[in-house]
Amino acid sequence: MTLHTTHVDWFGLGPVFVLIGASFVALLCAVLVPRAVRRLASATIAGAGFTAALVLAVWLYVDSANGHTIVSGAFYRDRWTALGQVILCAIGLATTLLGVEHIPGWGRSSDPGRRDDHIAEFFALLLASGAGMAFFVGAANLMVLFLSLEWFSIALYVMCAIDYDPFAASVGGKAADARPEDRDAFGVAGGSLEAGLKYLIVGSFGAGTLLFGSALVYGAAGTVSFDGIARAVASQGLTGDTFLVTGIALIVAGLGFKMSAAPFHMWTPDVYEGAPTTVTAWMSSATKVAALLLAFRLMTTAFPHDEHLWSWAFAIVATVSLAIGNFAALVQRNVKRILAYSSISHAGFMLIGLSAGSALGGRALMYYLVPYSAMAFGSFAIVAARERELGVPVTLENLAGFGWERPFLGVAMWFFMFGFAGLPLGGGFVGKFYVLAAAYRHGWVWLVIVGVLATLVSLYYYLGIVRAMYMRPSAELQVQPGGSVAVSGGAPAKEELLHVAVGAAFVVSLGSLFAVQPLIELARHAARAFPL
Amino acid sequence: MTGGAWLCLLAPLGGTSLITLCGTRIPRVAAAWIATTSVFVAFGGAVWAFVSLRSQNGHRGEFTTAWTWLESGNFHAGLQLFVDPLSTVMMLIVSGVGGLIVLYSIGYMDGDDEERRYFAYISFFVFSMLLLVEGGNLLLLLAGWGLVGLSSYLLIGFWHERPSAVEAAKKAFVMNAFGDATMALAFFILIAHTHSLSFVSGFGVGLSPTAVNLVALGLLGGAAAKSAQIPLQTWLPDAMEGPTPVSALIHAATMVTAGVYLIARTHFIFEQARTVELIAAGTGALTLLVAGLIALVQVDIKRVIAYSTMSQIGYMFLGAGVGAYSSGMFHLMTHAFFKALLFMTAGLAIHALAGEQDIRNMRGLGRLMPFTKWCFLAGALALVGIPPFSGFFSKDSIVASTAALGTWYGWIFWVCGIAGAFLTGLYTFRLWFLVFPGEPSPFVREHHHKHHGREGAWTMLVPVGVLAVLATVGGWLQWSPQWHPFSDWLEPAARTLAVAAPTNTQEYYTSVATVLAGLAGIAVAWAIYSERKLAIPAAPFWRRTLEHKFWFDELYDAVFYKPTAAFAAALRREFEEPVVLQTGPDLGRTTLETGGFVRRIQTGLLRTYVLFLAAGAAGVVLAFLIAK
Amino acid sequence: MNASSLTSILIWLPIAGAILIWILPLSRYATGSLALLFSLAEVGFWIEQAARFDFTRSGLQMEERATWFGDLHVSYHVGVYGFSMWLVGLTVVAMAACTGYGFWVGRDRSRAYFGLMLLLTGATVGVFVAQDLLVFYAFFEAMLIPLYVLIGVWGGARRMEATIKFVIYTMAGSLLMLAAIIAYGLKSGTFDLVNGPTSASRWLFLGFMLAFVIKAPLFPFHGWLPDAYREAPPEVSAVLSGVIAKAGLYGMLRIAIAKFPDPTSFYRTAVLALAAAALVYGSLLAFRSTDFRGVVAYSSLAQSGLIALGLFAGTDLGFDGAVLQMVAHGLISTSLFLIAGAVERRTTTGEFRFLGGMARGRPALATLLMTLGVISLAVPGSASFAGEFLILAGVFQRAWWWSAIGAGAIVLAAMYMLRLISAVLHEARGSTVADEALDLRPGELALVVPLVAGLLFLSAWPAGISHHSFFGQSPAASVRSQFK
Amino acid sequence: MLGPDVAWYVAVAAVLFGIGALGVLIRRNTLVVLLSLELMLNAGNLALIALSRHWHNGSGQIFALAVMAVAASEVCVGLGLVVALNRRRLSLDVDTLSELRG
Repeated sequence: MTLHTTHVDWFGLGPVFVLIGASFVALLCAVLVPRAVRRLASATIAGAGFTAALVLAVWLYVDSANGHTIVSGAFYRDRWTALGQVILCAIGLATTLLGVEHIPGWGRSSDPGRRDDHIAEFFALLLASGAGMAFFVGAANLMVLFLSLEWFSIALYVMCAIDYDPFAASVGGKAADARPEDRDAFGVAGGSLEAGLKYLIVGSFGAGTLLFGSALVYGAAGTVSFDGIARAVASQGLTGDTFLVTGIALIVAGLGFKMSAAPFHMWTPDVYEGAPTTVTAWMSSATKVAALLLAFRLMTTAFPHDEHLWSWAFAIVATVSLAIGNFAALVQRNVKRILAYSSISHAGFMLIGLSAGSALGGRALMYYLVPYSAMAFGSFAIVAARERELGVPVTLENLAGFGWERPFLGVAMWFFMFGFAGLPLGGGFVGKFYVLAAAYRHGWVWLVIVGVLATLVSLYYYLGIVRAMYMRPSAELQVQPGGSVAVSGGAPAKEELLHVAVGAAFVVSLGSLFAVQPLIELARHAARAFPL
Repeated sequence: MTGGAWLCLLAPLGGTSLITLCGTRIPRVAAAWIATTSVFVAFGGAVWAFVSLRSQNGHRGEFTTAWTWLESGNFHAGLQLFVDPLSTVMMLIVSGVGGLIVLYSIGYMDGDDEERRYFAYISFFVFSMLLLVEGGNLLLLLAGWGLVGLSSYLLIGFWHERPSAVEAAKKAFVMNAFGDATMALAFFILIAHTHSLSFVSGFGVGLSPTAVNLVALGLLGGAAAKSAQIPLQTWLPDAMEGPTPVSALIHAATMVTAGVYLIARTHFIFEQARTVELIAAGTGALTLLVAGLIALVQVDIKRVIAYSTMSQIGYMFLGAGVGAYSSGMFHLMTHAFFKALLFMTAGLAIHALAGEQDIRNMRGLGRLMPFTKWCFLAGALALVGIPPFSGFFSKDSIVASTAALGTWYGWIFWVCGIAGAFLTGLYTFRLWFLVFPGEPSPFVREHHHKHHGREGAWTMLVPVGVLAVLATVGGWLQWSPQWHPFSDWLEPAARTLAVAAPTNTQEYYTSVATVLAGLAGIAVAWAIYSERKLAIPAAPFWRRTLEHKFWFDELYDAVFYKPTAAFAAALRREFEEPVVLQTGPDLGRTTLETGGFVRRIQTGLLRTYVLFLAAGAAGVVLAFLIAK
Repeated sequence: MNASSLTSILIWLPIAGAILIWILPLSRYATGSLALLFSLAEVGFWIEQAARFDFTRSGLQMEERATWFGDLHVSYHVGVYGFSMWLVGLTVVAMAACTGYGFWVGRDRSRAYFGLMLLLTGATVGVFVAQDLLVFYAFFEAMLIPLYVLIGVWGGARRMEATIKFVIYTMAGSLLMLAAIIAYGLKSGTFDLVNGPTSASRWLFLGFMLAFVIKAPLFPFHGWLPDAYREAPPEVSAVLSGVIAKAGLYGMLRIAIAKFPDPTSFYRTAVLALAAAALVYGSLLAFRSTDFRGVVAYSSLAQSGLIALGLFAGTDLGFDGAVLQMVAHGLISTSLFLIAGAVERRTTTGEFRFLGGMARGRPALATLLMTLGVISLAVPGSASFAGEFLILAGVFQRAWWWSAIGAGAIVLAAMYMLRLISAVLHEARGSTVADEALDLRPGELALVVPLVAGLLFLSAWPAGISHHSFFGQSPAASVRSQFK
Repeated sequence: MLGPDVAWYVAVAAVLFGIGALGVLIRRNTLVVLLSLELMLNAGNLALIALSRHWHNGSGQIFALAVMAVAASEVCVGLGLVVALNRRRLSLDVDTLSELRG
C-alpha cells in the first residue's frame, strides 16, 4: 500500500511557516538565552519573523494572480489571503515594536527584577497567534477554519492573562477584596487573569457553536471545503435545508464572536480592558482583520445561495453592533473600554460592507481594514504609553494635559480619534464612505442611515477623548505623572520604538486617505478571488 | 456743468475724509476750517452748475455717470448725477445755507473737546445731502437719503454722554429707517415692472394703477419719515438734543425738507396716483395744524422752533401735494433762510446763557443782545408771513393753490392754511414776547456773558446777518401774481399742475386772509404774553394733550416698541432657551441615558455574556429557520 | 506658474504651512510670523487668481482634476467660478486678519494654534473650490477638525460644551448629506459637480439642505450658534460667522439649487419661509441680547436668513445680491468680532451692563465700530445695503411679502445695531471700562482697517461683485445651465 | 450499516450541546464550566463522526480528531488559568470574576 502524499505548496504557506518557525525559535530563546539579552533577542526574532512573513506575503500577492487552493483544497493561495497576511504581518511588526518597551508584565509589583521573565514566551505567542491568523485568512475548508481559529485563539487566551504575577501574595476569596498592595499595576487584582479566563470561556463557547455549526453544514453538504459546499448546495438544491441553514446560523454566531460584533460582543470590553494594552492593541486590530476577511470569503464562497439569509443577518448584526458599541461607549470613563466599544461599532461598519456581499462590499471591507487597524493599533499603543507614564489605568480624567505633554502622541491620538469618527483626517473617512456606498448599491438605504446616525453618536466619545487630552488643564489630573517609576522599576520612558509604531500607524491611516486608488486596486485584485 | 456738480458733491466728502484721516494730528480749528472751506467750495460748484445750466438753451437737464454702481441681470444703477433746474436749486440751498451754518458752528462749537468729530460729521452730512439732491436715479437718491439719516443720527447724538441725546438719535434713525424701508419697497415694485430706477425718460410710466398707487405710497412713507410729517413726526422734537447748528442745518433748512424735494422729483408717479398725492397734501395740512398747536405750549426754545419747522413743512407738503411743486420748493427755500436764522439766533441766545434753553427763564434778553433780537424778529416775521418778509411770498401761493382746486377738500386745505397762519403768528410771537422784550430776568442777568465783547464770535454773527438779509428779501424772487422767475426756472423739472394754478383773484384774497390771520395771531400773543390782558384759557385736558404732543410717543411705545420688545423677550424665554437651545442637549442627554442602560447590561458576569452569545446564536438560528 | 495650479496652491499652501509649523520647533514669535506670512502669501495668490480670472468666459476656470478613486468615479476636481472666487477671497482675507489677531494677542501654545488656523484656511478654501461632491464633503467636514480644537482649547469658560455642541450639530446635518451624496453619486454614476446630471429627488435635496441650513444656520437649526459664537476666541467667532457660515450658503447655491432644480421649486416656499423666519427671529433676539457677541451672533443668523432669501428667490437680482451680501457680511462680521475681542480684552467682558462710554478718548475704536455698525445695519449707500437691496428686490419678484418681511427686519437691524453701538461707545462709562483702557493699537488697526477699507471699496463699487459673480447677463440662467 | 438513522445521532449531539451550554450558563465552579465546554465540543465531534459515517467520507472523522487535540490544548490553558487563580487564592467561583464590567 502506497501512501498517497498530497502535494504541498510550501511557498503558498510560506508566511505561516515563517511565523510558526519564528515562534519556535522565540520559545527556544526563552530557555536558552540569558535573561539580560532575552528581551532583545526574542524581539529581534519576532521582528525578523514578521518582516520575513510580510515580504513573503507581498511576494505571494504578486505571484498569485490566479487564485487556487493548495494542499488538497485546504488553503487558498490567492491575493485575498496574501493581502490579509500583509496586513496581519504589518500589525504584528508594529506590535513587536510596542512589545519591546511595553512588555506585558512590566507592571508586576512584587519583583521588578523578574519582569522580563516571560518576554520570550510573549513574543513566541505573538508569533504563534500571528501564524494562526495568517492561516485562518486562507482557510479553504471548515476544518482548517476551526483549527486555525482555535490556534490563534488559544495563543490569545494566554497572552491576555500574561500579566499575571505568580509570586504575588494574596489573601481572601474575592478579587475585589484583595488588599491594595496586592493589586497589580492597574489597581486590579487579577485583572489580566480575569480577562484571560473570561476570554477563554466565552471564546470556547463561541468555538463550540462554530464547531457544531460546521458539523451541521457538513451534514447537509457532505463536504467541508468551501467551494464544495457551494457546489453541493447548487447541485442538490439544498438552499433552505434545515441542517444547512442552522449550520450557517451557528457559524455566523461563532464568527460574530471573533469579530466582536453585537450581540456576541460581551467579552470584548472586559478582555480589552483587562488584557495588557500591547495585547489589546494586537487583538483589536489583527483579530478583526482575520475574522472579517475570512467571514467574507466563507460567506461568498461557501454560501452564495443563501445570501438572502446571511446578508440580512449581518446587516442586523451590524446595526446592533453600531447601536450597542456606540451607546455603551458614550458613558465610559476608561479609555481602553471606550476604544473597546469603539471597536465593536467599527465591526458593525465593516459588517455593512460584508453584508452587501458584493465585489464593492469586499473592496470596501478590505480598504476599511487598513486605516481601521492602523488607527486601532495606534490608539491602544498611545494608551499604553500613558499607562506606563502614570502607572494606573488610563481614564478620561487622567488623560488631562496629555496632548500638550507628549505632542507627537497627542497629535497622533487626535488624528486617530477624528479618523475613527469618520472625519476626513485619515482613511476612516473613505472607508465609511465605501461601506455605505456598498450598502446603498445593495439597496439598503436604511443601513446607510443607520451608519450615519451611528457615526453621529460616536462623535461624542471620540471628541471626548480629544477634549480630555487638550482642553482640560493638566492641573486637573489627580495622579501625578511618574507614579509608575516605583512600579515599573524606574525604566526611562524613552519609547522610541513606540513612537515608530505609532508613527507608522499614523502614516498608514493618513496615507490611505490620499492613496485610495492604489489601495482599492489592490483590494479589487484581491476580491477577484471570489465568484462575485 | 457736470464738473460743477461733481465738485459740489465731492468737496464735502473730501473734507470729511481729510479730517478723519488726520485725526488728532491737526488742531481743532484747522478741522473747522477744512469743513467750512469744503462746503463753500461745494457752493462754488453749485453756482458753477447753476450758471452753466442757465446758459443752456432748450432742454435743461444732464446726466453724468462715473461708473455703474450696482448691476445685476438687466437692472443697472450708475453712480450717476442729474443736473437739472430742481437739483441745482437744491444744491444752492444746501451748500449755501450749509456753508453759512458750518461757519457759524466754528464759533458755536469752539471749546468742545470733540470738535473735529463734529466737523467731520457735518461735512459728511453736506455730502450726503448733496448726494440726495444730485443723485441721478432713485437708488442713489435712497443712498443719500439713508446717509443723511445716518449723519443726522451722528449729529443728534453728538454729545453721546447724554442718554437723552443717544435715545433721540436712535429714535430718529429708526423712524427714518422705517421710511427708507417703505421707499425701498416702492423701488422693488418699480424694478419688478420697469427694471430701472433712473430718472431718465419719464420713469414709472406704464405701471398698473395699483402698482403706481403702491409706489407712491411707499415714496410718501419715506418722505413723511424724513420730513417729520404725521404719523412719523415724533423724532424731530427729540432731535433738538443735538447742537443748535445741527438743528439749523439738518432739522430745519435741508434734510427735513427732503420729503418735499422727493415729491417734486417723483411727481410723474404722484400725478399718476392722484389720490396718494392728495393724501400727502392732507398729511401736510394735518401736520401744520397739529404742530402749530403743540408749539403753543412748548417751553424749550428749540422745540418751539422745531414744531414750527414741522408745521412749515406741512405747508410745503400741502403745496407739493396739491400739485404746486414750485410753490412748495419756493417755500422750502425761504424756509431754509428764515428757519436757519431763527435757530441760529436761538443758538446765540443759548450760547450766551451757557446752554439754557427754557424760555421761561429768558425774559428781557433783547436788551442785552440787540443784534440777536432784531435778527430774530426778521426771522419771526418771515415765518408768520408778514409782507415784505420772505415767508409771505412763498406761503401765500401755497394756500392760494388749494383754493385753486375748488373742490371740497381744497377748501378744507385752505381753511387749514389760514388757521395755520394764525397759529404761526401766535406761537412765534409767544416766543418773541417771552424772550426778548422787557427787563432782563434775574436768571438772564446772572448767566448772561459776552464773547469777545460781542454777542458771539464773528463767525457766528456774520452768517446770522447774511441770513437775516436773505430772510427779509429772499421772497422777492417771486410774487406769483406778477413775477415768477422761480416757477419758470423749475418748470421743466416740475411743472405746476393746471388744477393747482391759482388765478390772481385767488392769490389776492388768500394773501389778505393769511396776513390778517398772522397778524391776529401776533395780536393775541401780544395780548396774552406781553400785556397780560387775556388769560390763557384753562382747559386742562387740552393743555395736557398738547404738552404730551397728542400722545403720539406714548401710543407708539405701547403699540410698536413695547410689543416688539416683549415679543422678543418672550421668544427668548419661551422658545429660544427651552426649545432651540435645549433640543440638542436634551437629545444628547437621552442618548447618554441610553448608553447608561446599555452599559448596565454589561454586568461583568460570565453567565450574562454566555447567555447573550447563546441567545444571539439561537436568535439567528430561529430567524434563519423562519426566513429560509 | 500655471494658472490652473493656483486653485490647488490656495488649498494646499496653508496646509503645508500648518505641517511646517507643527514640525519646526520655533518660538512663539517666529511661529506667529511664519503663519502670518503664509496667510499673506495666500492673499497674494488669491489676488493673482482674481487677476487671471476671465470674467468674459463661462464655465469653470483654473480647473484641476485627478482621479481619487476610480471605481466609484470620485476625483480630486477643483476649480473656480466667479462667485466661488469671491468667497475664496473672503476666506483668505478674513483668515489672514484672524491669524493676525491671534498673533497680536499672543495666543499660547502658538504652534498648535497657528497650525490649526492655517489648516482651517486650507479646508475652507477647499470647500469653495471643490467640484466633486466627495471632495466638497471632505473639506466641509475638515473645517470642523481645527474648529473643534480652536474653540475647545482657546475659548471661554464654557468652551467645551459649546464646541462639542457645535461639532455634533453640524455633523448631524452633514452626515445626512453624506448619505445623500452616496445616493446621488451612485445613482448618477459620478460624483462630479460639473458634469453630474441634475436630480429630481426630493429626499436627496432635503439631505443636502439639512447640512446647509445647520451650517448657515437658518432658524430653527441654530441651536449651536449662540454658545459657539460666545465661547469661541473672538477671532474664531469671526471666522465662524464671517466665513464658515458662508460655506453652508455656498452649498445651497452650488449644490442644492444648481443640482436640484425641481425640488428647489417644490420646496421654495418652505425654504423662503425658514429664511424669513431666521431673518426676523435673529433680528428680534439680537435686539434682546445683552452682550456684544450675542448681538453679532444673532445678527449673523438674520443675515444668513437674508442671504438664503436671495438664493431661493431664484431671480437674477437675488443670486447677485446673495453673493454680494455673503462677501459683505463676511467682512462685516469678521471685523465686528475682532472688535468685540478688542473690547473684551480691555474690559474683560462683553456684557452691555458693564460697558459704555468707550467712545470718549478712543477715536479709532469709536470710528471703526461706528462705521462697521452702520454698514452692518445696511445704511443706504453701503455695500451691505447694495446686497440687501438686490436680495429683496430679487425676492420681491417671487412674492411681495418676502420683501416686506425683509424690509421690516432691516428696521429691526437698525434697532439692535444702534443699541449695540450706544451700549459700547456711548452714555455713561461702564463699570469695567477703565480710564487706562487704550484705544485700538496699531496692530489691531492693521487687522481691522483693511477689512473696513474693503467694505468701503465695495460700498463704492458693489457692481464689482454683483456683476462679476455669474457669467452672462442673467445669473438665474447661469444657475439653470449649471454655470456652463 | 445497521443502526439508528443519522438524525438520531445528530439529535443526541444537539442535546449534548445544549447540556454543555446550560452547564456553562448555570454552573459557578470554573472547573465545571470547563467541563461543560468540553461537552459542547464533543457534541460537535459526535455529530461530525456520525455524519462522516453518513456521507461515507473521512472529512468528518479527521475533523473530529483535530477537534480533540484542540480541545485538549484549550483545556490545558483553561486549567493553567485555574491554577493561577488558585495560587493567588482567589475564588474559583466564576461569578467573582466580575471586576471588569460596565
